[in-house]
Amino acid sequence: MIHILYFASLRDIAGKTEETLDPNDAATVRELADFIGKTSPQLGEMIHGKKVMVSVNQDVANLDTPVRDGDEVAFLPPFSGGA
Amino acid sequence: MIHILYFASLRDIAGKTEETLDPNDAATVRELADFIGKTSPQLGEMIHGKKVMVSVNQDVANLDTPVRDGDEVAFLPPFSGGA
Amino acid sequence: MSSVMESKVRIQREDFSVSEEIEAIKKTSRNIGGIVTFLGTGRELSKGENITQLNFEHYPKMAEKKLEEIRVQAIADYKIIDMSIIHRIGEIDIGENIVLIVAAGEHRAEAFKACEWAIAELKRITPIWKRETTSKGEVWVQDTP
Amino acid sequence: MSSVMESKVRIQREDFSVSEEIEAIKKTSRNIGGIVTFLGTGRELSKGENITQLNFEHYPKMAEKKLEEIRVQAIADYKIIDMSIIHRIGEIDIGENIVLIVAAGEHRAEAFKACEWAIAELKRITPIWKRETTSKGEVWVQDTP
Repeated sequence: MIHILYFASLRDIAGKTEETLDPNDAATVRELADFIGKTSPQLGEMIHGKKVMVSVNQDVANLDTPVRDGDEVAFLPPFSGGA
Repeated sequence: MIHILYFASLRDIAGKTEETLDPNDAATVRELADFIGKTSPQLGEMIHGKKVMVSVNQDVANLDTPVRDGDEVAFLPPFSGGA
Repeated sequence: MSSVMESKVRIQREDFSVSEEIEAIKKTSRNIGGIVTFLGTGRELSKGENITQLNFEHYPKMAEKKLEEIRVQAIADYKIIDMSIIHRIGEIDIGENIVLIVAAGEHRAEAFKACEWAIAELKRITPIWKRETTSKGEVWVQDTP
Repeated sequence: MSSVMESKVRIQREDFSVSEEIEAIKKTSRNIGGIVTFLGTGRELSKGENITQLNFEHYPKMAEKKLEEIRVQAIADYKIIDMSIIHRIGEIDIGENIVLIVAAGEHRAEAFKACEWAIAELKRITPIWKRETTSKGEVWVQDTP
């Protein structure tokens, strides 16, 4: 399974903290965004429109980055750490 | 009396920490330097050559600054505070 | 000193002691002459709103990895002796410590540069998010100056 | 906290606590968001010589006056909220604290600038002198980088 994480404001938009996806349903981050867009059109648009950052296994990724069974994909809104 | 202070390396050169001078013997820092030069030619030269800073009553002064009874005149080698 | 103190980059709920972090970094070398620290604290005012509380969240593992990247690059690029970076998460009140960067160098110039670069880089690349609570409710901060 | 802690510029023989000085300055305002500190410490190496001890001397009254001038000008010129400056005198061992400047601002940019300016200005105008003890003897330092 592909493990998907939502942080901060994206968690409020997605209405969940995490979910899992069958790796047969998405081979890239782009396809994964299509899948997410089915249940949350707003989130799908934000990912496609590059309003959020994506990481795969804690490394910064892009829409073309492949996703595989066991991967951890996270959607990251603009950072605001550091006081 | 005029109160004269020597700090750091100047104390080693003058061979003393402080001394007093009759105000009738010097009306300016320049004349005070002449007086000091009689007992310590090296120190007199350093003051005239502006190798050391002079203060009168804790304010930065110069060779023309007048000195009066009750004044505190200090000779200050280059500063080296601040680690 | 607890074992937690031994790590030079940390994300933690509990407060930290600036003095203890400085003493820890001093142990790296007897040739440290200048230590510059940046301490970020909770401000009451943000864009005209009165803040009553802050809440920080991070992406575990990735955030720590980014802090360590910043530390390593700061040491290499600015020729400093060592750096430590600590960021708190969870609920933080006004006036409380949020983030600390300690940059230790032989001289002060490189320590100032490294410290200022590190906090800017932290804000840029580290997956940490701030939520502000005001009288109007709670909001995730999407941009910081 | 002792009454000595209440003064924002001090020259003293005893060590200071960075954490305590930061907590003292935090009390100035609930709007402090960035605190930059510079801590100068005793380095072992100076121009290739191994230092065994440092000794600082100051011109009482004039030195304190200069530190207060620096503090007031830093607050005015850099629009920071507050600053404290502490310098130790007497015998100081390698690794020990010598000087601390704390610059507290609403944001970090002005605090960095004020802190860096203040330590440079301290070295330039404050009547404090350093004597280094090496295997070759004791020498008053006449120039510092």
